[in-house]
Amino acid sequence: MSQLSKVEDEILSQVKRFLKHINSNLPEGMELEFEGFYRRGFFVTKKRYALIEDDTIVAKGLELVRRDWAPIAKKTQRKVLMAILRDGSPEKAREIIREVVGRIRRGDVELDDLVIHTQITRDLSEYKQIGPHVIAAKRSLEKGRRVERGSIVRYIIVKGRGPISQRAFPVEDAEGMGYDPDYYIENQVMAAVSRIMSSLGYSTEDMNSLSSGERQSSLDAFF
Amino acid sequence: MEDYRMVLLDIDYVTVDEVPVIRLFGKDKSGGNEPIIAHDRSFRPYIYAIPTDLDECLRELEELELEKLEVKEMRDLGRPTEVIRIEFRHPQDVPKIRDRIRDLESVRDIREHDIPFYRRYLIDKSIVPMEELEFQGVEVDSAPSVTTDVRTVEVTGRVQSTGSGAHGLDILSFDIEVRNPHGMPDPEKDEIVMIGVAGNMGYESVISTAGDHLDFVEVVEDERELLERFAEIVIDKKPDILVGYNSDNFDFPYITRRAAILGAELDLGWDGSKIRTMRRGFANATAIKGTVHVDLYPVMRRYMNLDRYTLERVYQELFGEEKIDLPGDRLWEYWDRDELRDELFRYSLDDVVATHRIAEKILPLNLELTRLVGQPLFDISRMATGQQAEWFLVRKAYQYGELVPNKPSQSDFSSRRGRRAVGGYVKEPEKGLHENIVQFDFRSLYPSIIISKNISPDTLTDDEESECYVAPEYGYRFRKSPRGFVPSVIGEILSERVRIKEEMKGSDDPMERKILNVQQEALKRLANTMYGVYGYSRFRWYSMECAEAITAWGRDYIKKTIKTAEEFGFHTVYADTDGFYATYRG
Amino acid sequence: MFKAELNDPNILRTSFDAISSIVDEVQIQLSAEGLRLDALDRSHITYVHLELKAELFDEYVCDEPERINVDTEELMKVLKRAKANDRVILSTDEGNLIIQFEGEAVRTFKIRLIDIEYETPSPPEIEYENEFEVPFQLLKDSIADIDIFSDKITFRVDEDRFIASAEGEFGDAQIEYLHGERIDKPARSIYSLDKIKEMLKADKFSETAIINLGDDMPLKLTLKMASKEGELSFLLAPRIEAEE
Amino acid sequence: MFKAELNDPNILRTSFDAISSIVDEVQIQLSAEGLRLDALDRSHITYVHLELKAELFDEYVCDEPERINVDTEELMKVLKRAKANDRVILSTDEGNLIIQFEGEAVRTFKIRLIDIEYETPSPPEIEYENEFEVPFQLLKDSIADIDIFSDKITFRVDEDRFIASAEGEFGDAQIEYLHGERIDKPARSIYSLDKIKEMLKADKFSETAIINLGDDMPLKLTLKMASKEGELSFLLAPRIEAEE
Amino acid sequence: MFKAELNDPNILRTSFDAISSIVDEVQIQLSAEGLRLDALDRSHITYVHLELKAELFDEYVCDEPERINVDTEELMKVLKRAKANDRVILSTDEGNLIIQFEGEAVRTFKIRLIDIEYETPSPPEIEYENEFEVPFQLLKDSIADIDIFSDKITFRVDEDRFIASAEGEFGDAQIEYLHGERIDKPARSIYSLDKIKEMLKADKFSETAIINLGDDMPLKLTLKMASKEGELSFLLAPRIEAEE
Ligand SMILES: [Mg+2]
Ligand SMILES: [Mg+2]
Repeated sequence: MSQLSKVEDEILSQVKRFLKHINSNLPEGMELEFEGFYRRGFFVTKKRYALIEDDTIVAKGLELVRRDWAPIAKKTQRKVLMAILRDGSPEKAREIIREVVGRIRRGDVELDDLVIHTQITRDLSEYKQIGPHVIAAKRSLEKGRRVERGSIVRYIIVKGRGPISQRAFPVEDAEGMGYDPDYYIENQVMAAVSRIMSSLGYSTEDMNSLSSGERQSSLDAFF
Repeated sequence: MEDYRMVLLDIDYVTVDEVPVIRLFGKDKSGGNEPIIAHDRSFRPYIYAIPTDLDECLRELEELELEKLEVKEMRDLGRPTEVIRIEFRHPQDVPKIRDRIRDLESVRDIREHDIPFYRRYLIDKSIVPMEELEFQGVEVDSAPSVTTDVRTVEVTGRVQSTGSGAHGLDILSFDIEVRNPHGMPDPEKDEIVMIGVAGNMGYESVISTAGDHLDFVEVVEDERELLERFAEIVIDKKPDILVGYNSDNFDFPYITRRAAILGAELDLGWDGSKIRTMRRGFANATAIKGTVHVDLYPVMRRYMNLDRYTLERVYQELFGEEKIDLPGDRLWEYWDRDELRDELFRYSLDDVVATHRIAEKILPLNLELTRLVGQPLFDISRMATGQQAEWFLVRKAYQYGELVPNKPSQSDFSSRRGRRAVGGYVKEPEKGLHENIVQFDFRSLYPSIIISKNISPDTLTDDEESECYVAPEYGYRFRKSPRGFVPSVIGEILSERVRIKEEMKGSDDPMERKILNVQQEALKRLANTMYGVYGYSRFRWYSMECAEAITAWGRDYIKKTIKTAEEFGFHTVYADTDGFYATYRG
Repeated sequence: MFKAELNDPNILRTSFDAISSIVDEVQIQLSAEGLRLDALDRSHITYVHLELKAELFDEYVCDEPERINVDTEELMKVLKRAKANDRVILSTDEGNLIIQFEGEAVRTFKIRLIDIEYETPSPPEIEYENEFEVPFQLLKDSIADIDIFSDKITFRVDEDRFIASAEGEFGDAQIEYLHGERIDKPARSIYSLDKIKEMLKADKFSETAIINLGDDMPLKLTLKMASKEGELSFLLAPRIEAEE
Repeated sequence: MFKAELNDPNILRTSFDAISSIVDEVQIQLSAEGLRLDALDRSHITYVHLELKAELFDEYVCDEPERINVDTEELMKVLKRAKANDRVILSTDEGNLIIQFEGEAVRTFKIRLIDIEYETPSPPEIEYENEFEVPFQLLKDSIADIDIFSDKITFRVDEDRFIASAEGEFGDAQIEYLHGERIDKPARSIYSLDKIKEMLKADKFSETAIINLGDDMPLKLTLKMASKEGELSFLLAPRIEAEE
Repeated sequence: MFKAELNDPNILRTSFDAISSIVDEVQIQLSAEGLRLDALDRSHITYVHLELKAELFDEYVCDEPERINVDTEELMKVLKRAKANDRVILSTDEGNLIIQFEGEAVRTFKIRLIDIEYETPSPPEIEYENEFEVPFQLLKDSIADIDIFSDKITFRVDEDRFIASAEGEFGDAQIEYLHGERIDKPARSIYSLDKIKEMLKADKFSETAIINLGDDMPLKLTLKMASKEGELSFLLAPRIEAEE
């Protein structure tokens, strides 16, 4: 930690030196300002980046939070960002993804981590777009539970054929039903992390091999 | 003869015995919040003529029997110019005669011929709406149509601002619900079943012909009575500001039409006048004399960047919570079915409460812009930011003795539209993970470029002998002195903002700090708008040369800064217009 | 002081065409013996090694060893500007790699060198039990054949044949070639098709490719100039099938 | 058991290039007489018929009739992989059409057959009063000429000339060709330019095209192999102009 | 009445290829002496002048002067349809420019003329102190060389050499050519690379380009037909650098 502070101190003193030099040559009223120091960061394109300041992640345009993500997607994304930004290890990020994908495939994830929360904002009969949360809410109604405008529906996507919407079940009814690994891997975990990984140079193919469970090895094992 | 004080809410003019009379609508906030209409008969409209031959011009103008001629020394894009100030008897004379004046052999051009009379008054008197005015006057009997609690005062002395801004304004929001079982609401056949009203005056209610078991519902006999009750509330409460959401294009036109069909009287104006809806470009604008009507929908479109601007969406964005939503095309079913109607009542009340909350949050900034730009809140809330900046400059031009350029002709406008200045410098980010990243930003890059390089249409020159700042890439030359008009104005704005921020730091009063913060925010918005105006096709001070020079210098400064940063060991990984991120490489 | 002249720019172009699709930046080591480059791609899947001996060049001077870091994309842009009859001259100055083409006109390009910490990778130590040669063009054709059905390719070698194959959702493809070499131990491994495509951009380096293959081991592909004065080789990590 | 061998893969390629731009899936009927295909595009505007006789093939075995349904896009991907000197061998197994190219290497492709109900369309019975021949390339050029101004083309034939023309917003185009044939009854009709483009992809099938034309009738375009061992023909519905 | 015939359509095509990338619409002046065109691009950066003398044409009739306004994009679409051995015939009728290609078939195109007020620009009066000739292809190559590093190009000429150069963020490029002409006063100026690219599309007009250059003055580029019967020239405004 003291080593880290030393680097930061050196950089910040150089920042001070640089700003003093540059501002002494700028016209009156114009000033270049120091806006922040970040231990690590990556940029995807303009207006899309993530930086870490202490243990706080500053992110822009990366769709880091979507209300229909399950806890396992949010947690994995958070861990991936920390592996990259705090630990400086994209390789560790890949291992995190591989490990989560493996647990999902083995049926090794608790239901609480797979629950998707969505709020019902209108009468169920008024939804034109019948999404999974609407199907799950209707199933709750059929079971006698009260569902009205403002209710939070908690559902999971179970195994089976057919559209995802049709496989949305209230979590209260899902005990014993198997969740759909492909849905949680592709639509939740990989959706949450793939943009981040691609910004670090991992190709679509690299990410596909992670989610398929088939592994593209690296040469590291052969050195 | 008495001294009067009132917060100026709105302004217009009427004609009495062929004389234009400026009407100032205000409330005595220091006293009993009494509404006052002040009449000022002393003001006359005028325009400027730029002569080719001064004496010949005066001679030709004499023959037109104008009210008054006066030679003045002014500046036209910085150059000293003798102009003739031509005063008219009545504002309606201006459009009739100005073309004849322009066509005179001895007249090179006419200026400031299209400034509305009431705006001219605000500019020349240096008063601004939503500030307290003081003047001497004589109270006279109000005309019979004026509502009984409104006092009418004839101004006898000078009208001036006390410098005190209005706070704690009375706000009332309203919203109508229509029963339309067959498609889009049609005022010819679909009735209004509810009008909700809510405000900071301790009033939250839904007026309807049903719902008497609900404590917030006020029951009336029929739709006509519903409309008249709404009018009664507005007249009785006399809010300073009446707000709606999409009320310019829907609620007020609908109410007006239904009232006409039903024979209901809707004389909401302080002077007994009716609701009046005018066309403004592609939109409508609905005015009520004395009560400032603000439609929050266009305000929110300007203020926020959202995918949709429904009331529900805006409310969620501002307050982080969802409000009640019902499907608009099926509201009539809620009205027709007893078991659903209560929900409709709650929805209607929720609409006006939400509208009021939005108003409380967003109006302070608009009030501050009203004071800055100096035009009525009714107009400011419907103006694009570029228009706000332009009217601000018109006011400043008067103070500086600078002639206001004319708006572009249709052909000028068309040829300008195709051109666009090159934007800021962007260095595409380097992919991958970077360590030890430093972020640098220029503070007010473009405004300070305008000021430091004296970028203005009046300083732009072809003169190779002048001492000039020369723009990179394009080679445009801007004289180093004197200070250009726009740079001077922006400089004032930035200085004032710094002063206010210092004052904020020194204040212990939370309310004062809040007020000062809104003020500096308004100045910031105005300054940010100002540097873009050179590129607006319709702008009076449009100058593609100035717009291109600003961004060219912007690119030059950030590129040079990045290069210097390299010498200090900072490698830029991403840059965008006025800032960059760099890693330190020692 | 470094200076190297060559009558034929194609060698440089074909080498760096492959290298630039694998790595963004490389360190080139200049010495009296010649020009050398070792690089590992960002994801550590492909390793590339290039060696161009001093004898390859018509004129070669390097009086003290030097390491230069170059952006491969910029380098390729310049090399693509060479004409068939141009003489190409490489040199360095403070901060630039200089490439000059002498033909009808003298065209000089300076590429900014990159100031980065660069740790040269060492090649992994791998023992292979078999080695065989295939025409380079056949390898390229096999990749294009398999590309229509799959994004991965299985390479197999047995005592008689080298086989490239793939199975996809819409079809299968298989290419068999009689290699006529001694293979002691049959081998089979799966590789990413995209990664192999990157390697096979070096098609003017040599007419044949030497392949070393082992069960689930990296693919080693070696291109040697007929004159022995240059060598370009690649290592590609295998794809490991999931346990079922 | 079905097996067909051919020294020249181009015939297959050029035929299916046109067919695949007209229909996504086709049923191919395999019999002792040869290979036959009839297909109607999704919007029922273009009809295509292909016949390749057993005699066309160097070796042809089909001991019992068979119908296979093939995705034309996948088939084209494979046929494009043929080399000039490859010998091509077609066969079927349970669930696949197998295409093998024998050259320097043996390259085997299996295309999944589609399991669908398929009703073979019958060609409409149309009597034409005239028939003439034009060079295939001239037809292609006419389409490209008209393409710059219009998306539809008018074909006319009279006793001396075949004329292709169009009028557009920015200009007009007209191509006249002296056909030197007997035309009993002049004819005129309008067709979609895009649809004709699809048909004209079969440009290696024959050097000339036989055209049958009638007033507001479908265009019939027939390509016959010089050897008579194969025929590819199209019917294209006219565009009917609205009554003015 | 206007009619002009030419055995070689390439002259027209190469001229208008350059012109159409500079201006959207041109006015062509037809007279007994020939065909003439002067145009200034929308942003007033590039001026183009074309002159094709009556003698250039195999047959030329213009019994009274005429001015036609043509959309250059539409004109280019038609000219691109010419074949190598076509004879091209230009004429006008009420509202159209007619272009006919006679070859295996007769192909007639009518391009709508534009009804606009058009003020023909006059060329600026510029005195140059020097003039030299360079191979056209060398100029094109220089542009492509500089394009990899910069979007602007510096042209310099001194007593021995013509030099094209640029400095970019990632590298520099410089092309030197010994012109072997008398240059009284060295000159240097900077131009937009994109604008020069537009001019250099006329590469079949002449094998060499005549260049006039002056310090921070417009570039004048002139292409003369070997037969003297046609001339195509351009003026390009310089880019002015800011004082440092
Ligand atoms: Mg509403
Ligand atoms: Mg409502």
